[in-house]
This record gives sequence, structure tokens and C-alpha cells, in this order.
Amino acid sequence: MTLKDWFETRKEEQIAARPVDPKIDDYVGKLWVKCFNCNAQLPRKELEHHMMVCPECGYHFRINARTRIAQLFDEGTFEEYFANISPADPLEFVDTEPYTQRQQSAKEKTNLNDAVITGIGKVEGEEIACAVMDFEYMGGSMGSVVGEKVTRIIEEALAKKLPVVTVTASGGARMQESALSLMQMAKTSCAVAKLNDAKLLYINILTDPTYGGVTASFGTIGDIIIAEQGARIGFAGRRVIEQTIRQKLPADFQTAEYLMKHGQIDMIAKRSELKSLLAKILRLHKHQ
Amino acid sequence: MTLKDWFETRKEEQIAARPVDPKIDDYVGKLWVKCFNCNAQLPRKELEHHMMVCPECGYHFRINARTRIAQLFDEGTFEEYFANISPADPLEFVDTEPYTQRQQSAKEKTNLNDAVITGIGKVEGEEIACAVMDFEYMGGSMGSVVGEKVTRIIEEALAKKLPVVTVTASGGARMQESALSLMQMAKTSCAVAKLNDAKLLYINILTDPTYGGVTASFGTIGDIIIAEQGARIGFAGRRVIEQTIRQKLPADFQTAEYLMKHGQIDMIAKRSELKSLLAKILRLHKHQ
Amino acid sequence: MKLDFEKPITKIEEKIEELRKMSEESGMDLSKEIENFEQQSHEYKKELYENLKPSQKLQIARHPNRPNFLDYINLITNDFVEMHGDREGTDDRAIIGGVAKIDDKPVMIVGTVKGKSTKENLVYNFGMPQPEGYRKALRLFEHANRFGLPIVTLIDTPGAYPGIKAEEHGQGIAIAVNLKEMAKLEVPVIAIITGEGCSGGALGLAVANKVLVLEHAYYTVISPEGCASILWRDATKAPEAAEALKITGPDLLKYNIIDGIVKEPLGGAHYDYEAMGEELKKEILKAIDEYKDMTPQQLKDDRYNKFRRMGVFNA
Amino acid sequence: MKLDFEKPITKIEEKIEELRKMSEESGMDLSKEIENFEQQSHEYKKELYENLKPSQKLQIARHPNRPNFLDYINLITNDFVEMHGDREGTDDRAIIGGVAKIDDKPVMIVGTVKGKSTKENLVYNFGMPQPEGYRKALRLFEHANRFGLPIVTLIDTPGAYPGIKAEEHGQGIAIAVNLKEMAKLEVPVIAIITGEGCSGGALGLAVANKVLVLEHAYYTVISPEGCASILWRDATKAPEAAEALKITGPDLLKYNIIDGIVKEPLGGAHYDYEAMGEELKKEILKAIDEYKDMTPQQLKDDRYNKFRRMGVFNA
Ligand SMILES: [Zn+2]
Ligand SMILES: [Zn+2]
Repeated sequence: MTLKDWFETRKEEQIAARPVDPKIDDYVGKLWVKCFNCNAQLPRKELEHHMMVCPECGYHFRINARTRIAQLFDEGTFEEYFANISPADPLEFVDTEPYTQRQQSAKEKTNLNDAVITGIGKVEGEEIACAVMDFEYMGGSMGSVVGEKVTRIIEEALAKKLPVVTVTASGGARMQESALSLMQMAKTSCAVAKLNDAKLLYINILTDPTYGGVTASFGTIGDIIIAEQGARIGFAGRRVIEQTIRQKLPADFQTAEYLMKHGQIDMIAKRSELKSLLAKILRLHKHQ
Repeated sequence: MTLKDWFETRKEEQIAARPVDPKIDDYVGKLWVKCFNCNAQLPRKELEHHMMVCPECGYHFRINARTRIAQLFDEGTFEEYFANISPADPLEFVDTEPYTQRQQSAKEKTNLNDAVITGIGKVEGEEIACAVMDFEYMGGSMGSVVGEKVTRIIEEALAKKLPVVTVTASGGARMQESALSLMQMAKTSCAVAKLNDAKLLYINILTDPTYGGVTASFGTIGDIIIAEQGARIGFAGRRVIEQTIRQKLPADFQTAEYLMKHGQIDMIAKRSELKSLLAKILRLHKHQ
Repeated sequence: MKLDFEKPITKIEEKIEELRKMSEESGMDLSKEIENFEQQSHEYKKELYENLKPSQKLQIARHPNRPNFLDYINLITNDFVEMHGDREGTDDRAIIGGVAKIDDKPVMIVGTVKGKSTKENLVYNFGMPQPEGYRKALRLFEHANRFGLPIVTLIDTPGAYPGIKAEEHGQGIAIAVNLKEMAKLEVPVIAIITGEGCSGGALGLAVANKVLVLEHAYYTVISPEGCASILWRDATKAPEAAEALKITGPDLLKYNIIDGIVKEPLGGAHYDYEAMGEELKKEILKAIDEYKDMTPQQLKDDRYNKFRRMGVFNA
Repeated sequence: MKLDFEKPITKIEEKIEELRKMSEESGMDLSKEIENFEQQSHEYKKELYENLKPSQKLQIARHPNRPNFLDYINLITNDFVEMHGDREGTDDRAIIGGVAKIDDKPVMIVGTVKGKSTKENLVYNFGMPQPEGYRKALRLFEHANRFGLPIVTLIDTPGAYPGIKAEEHGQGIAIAVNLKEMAKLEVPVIAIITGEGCSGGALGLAVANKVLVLEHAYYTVISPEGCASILWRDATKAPEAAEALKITGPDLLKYNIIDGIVKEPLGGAHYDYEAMGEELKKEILKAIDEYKDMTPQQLKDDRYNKFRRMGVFNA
């Protein structure tokens, strides 16, 4: 075994060893945080200073929508839109718990009405319309509210002739809204079609994790697709695929690197580079 | 080895055993013709009656452009266009023989000015503009004349709002015209772009063999692509590929069936079905 | 193959058969009794099939004898010319399409195909498309768009295939691109869920001006089994999930997900292919006719507005 | 690495070096003699490089130190943002592209990449694209078209890759589609053959409003080696084929295949990257500027008419 082989194997083991769903609230409020990847004990302040990226190994912790917005936008420029839209329970859905109760818990945990924040703001002075998803609200699942807010912010961008940027983090569909959830895929994608016709730039930033209905709709039809380093991105989840094909998946399956190798994304960016990269791309498309 | 396996192996052996370049003039003028595939001795009259398809095994003999036109068009409806365009020798090209001499021999052999006949005629009453290549004229290679005539017939179709059908048989580029030959790929493809804009139906019929510059230009950008049964179609030739990758190719490599399996053509048709299939497709696109 | 809940019918039918035999053998005239039983049987069936639970409809929707796309091609079209392949390396057999006439109307017809035997299902991959299938479909949609052919899609799929190659080749992107590009089509698009209409895999062919479902078909964001194993953490709770997900025609109509329900023959499409074909053909022609005077822009607007309205929330 | 025909120069340069050493060691003033020799050397070089045979230019065009696409990205652009992949499963490294600025002008720049070592060539496949590379290029062209970015392509390829997968995935169709779709672009397209411009593999990125070749680059329908082995049935006749095929700048200009020749530093681009970059950048900016006032339709017509005129025949 050459050193390179050994290194590759180690790397894949490390990737495979990562907890599949590291929750944001695992570390919220703690003074010291243990890195999921290298196990380093990190002072919370320092981690925050590094945009929630481990200074030891570069592991990107999941962050919520508010933190993301603070990182991406020029201070004080982000104006939230459609914040008042909140979920209903049209199907009166009850599984082991009523949908309304899940909504309530999610709202308490995140202080959000649903899994996306939409608004308009500036990135290094460049004005954009933006939708940022929050994985902590019911796994970033897309129901009627996410679909409606994404569609509205796109329509707002069409009216104001602004580029649109999405930052996704989603486990997929909001099952509690069944076909209504499914239809949000069509609704948002039809809105993106209008951006194409209007020749307005549409950029997707995929963060960990982006799966299912979001991957198969507005999340991946950008003119430019950027994946944040460390993100896992896919249509079907690992477990579903393993059950279907009855074999183990490669350790790097569905990582950003894997997607790049397979031609599905334009580029991978570290969290620390994301803002300047986004601004650079916006400026390169601004001359018209 | 199961019977099925044995059969498949035999079939592949047979396909592989076929002479790579069965020439049309091998049988011209003979009263009895030996089938290249099953070795049956066939009366020439009977073979012609069967559209030059072996009644024993279905092997499709190569046919020239005039025969093809007689088979495809309603009797007496085909009017030839641009017949007077003939090749020049801009590069004063001489290899083992001067280009002009090769032109002369090809003309004597085929009674054609170059490797394509263009014109307008009717297929089961449906009027189309058409370019039919002739492999016997310098291996159906595309030089300035082929490019010009194909482009002109497309421009004629644009003016008359007619669908366009090509029947290709070509070894590739006319090397004796070097870059001028290469540019015919661009010229003809740009003309096809205009057919797209005008929403005029463009159909490619690929016959044995269609390779190189024709495969990589006007020959394969049809709205519908039909391969004649038994045709070999490719970009690079078998020998070039074998030399590059240094391994044997599968026996069915670049057959019509292989291309269909790999999603490159819409359908395969027997010679006997070609005319009615073409007419059916034309009628299905005629309602507007 | 009879389904569980059809057993009472089987019993009645056996009884009728017995009576017939007795009548024949004995020479007794039992025609009145037989007629009576047959009348009862018919009424029983009507009531039974009109009041099926979602989990029971599911069984009909998945019935192995249910007509598949190729059956419908035979039943409702003529002059079908299949257009194979994505032009890029693959001819996914889980999605088949081509040009054809329905009565005298040329259309582009595209659908997912389920096999009726294990062997067939290996060819058609159980009706689960790969990304290349969606790309082939899009090629055909764009062909139809160029030549002004109305598009008809027939959907019967347990979903897009979850596999390694499918992920590598962009299953998500392929579906997403279809949703977006179908929004731009300037011809009428009619989608019919004929059996299973499961998740994005179904929607990838269903961004239509008119969406119909067959009487015993279903349309859902996730299979009831998948939903049960995630939300209930117990796959045996699939019947409850089927109920909760509101996946059948009347519920879908109520939430404005679909535009109509196509009646099936008594007991389901597999009891009478001809009748099913006739009914489906009638509904498709009616739908196409509805859009015949719309301009390209009106067709796009109609489609946009339809999906734009979907969703229920508080604001 | 010096080429065969450069040996006389090497000899002169050795002699000059010897003189220098002698001068140093002996304390004699030989500056006049040295200057004289240097002058001679320069004149010799000028004459040599201006009168190269096609087969000699070929050697320069293929020189392993010749600047490649990535060098030109560094030399002539800033803010380059690479856009990877075909969105369908593959990121062909033989064709690379992205948005960048040349001076202050945003452009889409796309090119074939040759490696400079065996290791690099395994990555870039010796600059021979797969069909997926052409599809990636087309995606970038269409992106540029949507956002009004002029397109610059830099071409240096021995041709599209002749392999099994390439054939299976439609190498011919991929190139053909690019030719057709490039015809529809509504932005200026500038193509520069920087080294080898071989066959359809080069043309697949070169349906441009303006086509330039570097002084020692070549553009041909087939490699001289390939041509020799087919027409002469003898690959060693490549120099004759190179001559007969008329593949260098002046001949290409004469037959209206190209619109101009970009001067290279004395001896070839590999002798002075900076100077080559400056010259190329100047020519690209000049070309873009030429088209800046054309409407989309004018740009398409310009491109159509340019290729429409190509060909020589009797009528
Ligand atoms: Zn760490
Ligand atoms: Zn035979």
C-alpha cells in the first residue's frame, strides 16, 4: 500500500465515520464544541470566529439560516420578505405526532415560521434576491410555505430585475403536506423558468445536506451551482439506495467532491470564500 | 454454453466476418451474386426485386444514390437540383495519384459529378427536399461540392418550406480538400440551424457506412434519425480506435443495433419499410 | 389474480357458477335465481369498488395485470412511431415515447413503462427511470414543441430509480430540468396518472396544463411504505400512511392537485382493457380540444397559473 | 528541448558562450566579436523561423513546452471562475471553461487542455475531448449567450478522442450538435487555434465569427500522419502530407479558412510566454471590439455568411 493509497483510505474512513446527521443544536449554547471530524475540542467563540469551520481540520459545521445570512450579506443590508407566511395543516396530518405540533416545536427551536428565509440584500455591494433554507426547521423540508416564499422572492426579483441566489439545506419533501408538497417542486421550477426567460442570473449554493425534492427542483437548476465544501447532496438518500441495490456505497458517495467529479456542480467553495466568490460571479455577469 | 449463448456468439462471428468494405461494383453486371453474409448464390434479378436485400438472410447490400432515389421516391417525381456543380482542385493535391485523376475515375465509375445527389420529390405524395450520398464516388467523402449541394438544397427547402431528408453513406472527409473539406461540416450544420429556426422537419437516414465528418455534422443532427438495418455508423473508424486503445472491439460495435442501444438513433428500419416509414413520419408532422 | 378484498365477490361468483351447473345437470330452470344473484353481485361490486380504502386502491393501481403504457399505445393510438434514446449514450426503457395519432390528431405520447413479468421488469426497470430517461423525455417534448404537437404523458411509476449510476448522472438535476423546461413548452400538455404516481419521478413528466388521474390510480409525494417507515418508523403502518397522505382522486381534486378523474371499468382497468382505452381516449381528446385555440403564451400562462396556485398556508 | 532544425542555432549559441568564457578567462575584450555573432544568430533565427516547412511548424505546434490553455488563462485573464461539468455525470478535463475578465471585459473562455507531463496528460487525455466535453462546452456557450458574454475559445487538440465510450456516447453527434448550436449564438464568438487544430474535434469549438491561428499553429481536416497512412499507405510520408494539406497560417488565409494570424515570439510561443500572452490578449480584445455594435441577428448572419462562403468548386 503506497502512502497515497493509505491516505485515500484514511480519508474515506474519516468521511464515512462522520455522523450522518450532526445536529446544529448539539453544540448550541455550549462553551466548548467537539469537532465531528477530527474530535478537536474547540472554544465556541473561536469556532464562530472561523464561521463555524473547524480551524484544525476544515470541517464545516452546519449553520442555520440567520447565521448564513449574517455571513453572506453586507452588514445591515438584508431586508427580510414574506416573513409572515406560516404553515397550515390542510391534510390534518397525524403520524406519531400531529403536524401542527411538529410545526410548533420547530418554531420554538428555530424562531422561524418555516424552513426558509427570503429577502433582498447586498453582497459586496451587489444587490440580490435570496432564499436561505434552515435545516433545523423540520429537516429543511419543503412544504407549501417554502414553495410559496421561494416563488414569491423569484417573482420579486423578476419585478426588480435582480439576480437570485438560493442557499439550500433540506432533507426533501414535507411529507405531512403530501402532494401539496410535491407540487412546490413544480411551482418553484416554473418560477425559475421565468428567470431564464428574463435572462436574470440564478445561482444555487448547495450546503449540507441537500436532498430529495429540493435537489430535484429549484435547488439545482441554477445557471451556476456552487457546493459548499463538505456538503452531501443527492436525490435519493444513502439508506434508500443501499436497500434498493443491496450493496454498500462508496464512502465519498454524494459528497461535493463526488458531484464535481460527476459533472453536476460548477464549483466547490470553502465557507470562508463563499461571499467573495459569489460577489465575483455577480460582477462578471453585470456588464450588460 | 446455452443454445442462446451459442447463437449470439455465432451471430457476432458472422457480423465480424463480414468484409468491412463490400464494394457495390463487386456485383455490378454479374448475373449471379454471392451474399456477403450467408454466402447464398442469388440471381441478380431476384436480388434487385428485393431492393438489394438478401432474401435468404436479410443482408442489406450497399446501393448507390440513383438506386436509393428510385426506391424512395414516387415514380417520376424526383427532380434533381444543382447537378452541374462539380469539384475543383484548389490545393492541387497529389498523393499517390493526383486528385483530379481520382475525380475523373470516380466520375467514370459512377456517372456522377461528386458524392451526392440533391433534389426535390415526393414520397407517398409528401413533398420533400433531399440529399442522397453515393459511397461509390470516392467513398462518399465530403468535399466542397457535397457541402455546397447539401447547403443549397437546405436553402431551397427553407424558401419552399419543405421538410428535408438526408440519406448518408460516407467514409468521412475529402482529405484532398483539407480544411476546405472540414469547413463543409460547419457550413452544412449552420444551414441545419436555419431549418430548426424555421421549424422545418429534418430527417437523417443513415446507411452503411456513415462515418467521420458526415457523422459529426449534418448527418446526425436531424429531428429524427433513422438507421437502415445493417448500417455501420461511427465517428472514428474501427482501426483508428483499435490502434488508440490497443484492444479488440466488440463485434457489434458501431452497428445500427449498437447505436440504438446507446440512444443515438431514433429507430432502425429495413430497406423494404423505409419508404412507408418515412411517409408516415412526414404525415405525423404535417398537421400544422 | 384476485385481490384480498375481492374474495366476497369470488364467493358469490362461485355460487352462481354452482347454480348454473346444477341447473344444467338437473335440467331445472334456475335462471331467475341466477339472475337475482348476478344482480346482487353487480350491486355488491359497485358498492365495494366505490368505497375502497386508499390502501385497497393502491392494490388495484399496482395490479400486475393493469394495462401498461404499451397497452395504451395499442388501445388509443395508431401510427405510433417510437423515438428512441437521449442521443447521448442511453435508451432508457423505463420511459418510452414517440409520435402517433389519437383518432386523426398527431400527438407526442410519452410514458413510463412497467413490465408484466419479471423478465419484462428487468427490461423496463419496474417503471423506474434513470436520469437518461428524463432527458429522452425532454428531447421528445422539445421535438413536439418545435412541431406543434400536443404532448400526452401517461405516468405509472413507483418513482425515479434510486441507484448509484442514477445519482452519478444527476437524477435530481434531470427531473428539475424537466420541471423547468416543461414550464416553457408552447403546446398543450396533458398528463394522466394511470397507476402509481410517485414523487418527483412522476412529476418529472407531469408539469401539464391538465392533470388527470385514473379512478384507482394514486399520486403522492412518497410511497405510503416509505412514509410509514420514516414518520411511523414502521413500514407495516403503510395503510395508515396511505390514508393520511390523501393520495386518491377525490382528495387530490379537493386540494386542486389534479383537474379530473377518469372512470375505470368496474373493478379496475385490468377487467376491461377495451373499455378503459375508450374512456381514456375520450378524455384525452376532450382535453386537447380544450386548448386548441390558445396561443403559445396563453398555454404557458395557463400552466404557470395552475401550479402557482398550489399550496395551502397562512399569510 | 531543442528541435532538430534548431541545431544550427544551438551551435552558434555554443560558440558565443565559448567566446564569452575565453574573454573572461583571458581578460581579452571580445565584445565586438560577440556582438557580431549575436547579430548573426538573430538574423539566422529570423530567416529560419520565417521559412519553416509545414512539418517543422508542426513540431513547434506540438512542442511540449508550448503554453497550454491554463497558461493562457493566467497570462491573459483575471477573475477566472471555472465552470465544471456537463450536469449529466461527467466533468471532461480535456475541455475547460469558465467566466473571466480580459482587461475589464467579462467573457466566457473555453479551451482544450494538453498536459505538459505524462501525469498531466492522463488528466487532460492529451487534449482529446470526449463527447461530454463538447456538451460541457455547449452548456457554457449557452450560458454566455443568455448573459451576453462574448465567447473566446482556445483550441489545441490532436482531435476528439477515438475510443469505445466516446463512440457509445455519441462523439459524432456531440460535435455536430455544437456546430449547429454555435450557429445560433447571439454573442460574438472568437476562436483561436493556439497549437494543433485537428479535424472535427477542433471545429467543434470553432464555429466563430472570427477564427485566428497562431503563427506556428496548424488547422487541418486530418493529422498529416493519418492522411499519409491513408492516402500514401505509409505513415512516414507525413511531411509530404503536411505539405500537401496546406495546414499553416498563410495557406489557410489564402483559402479563406481563417481571418488572421497571431504573431508568435521568435522561435515560437514557448520562448516567451509573456510576449505571447500580450499579443494574444491584444488580438482578442481587438476582435471583440469589432463586434461590439452588432445586433444578435447581425452576429448570426455574420457567422453564417462566413462559413457559407467556404468551399471551392465549379458551377
Ligand atoms: Zn476538526
Ligand atoms: Zn444472405
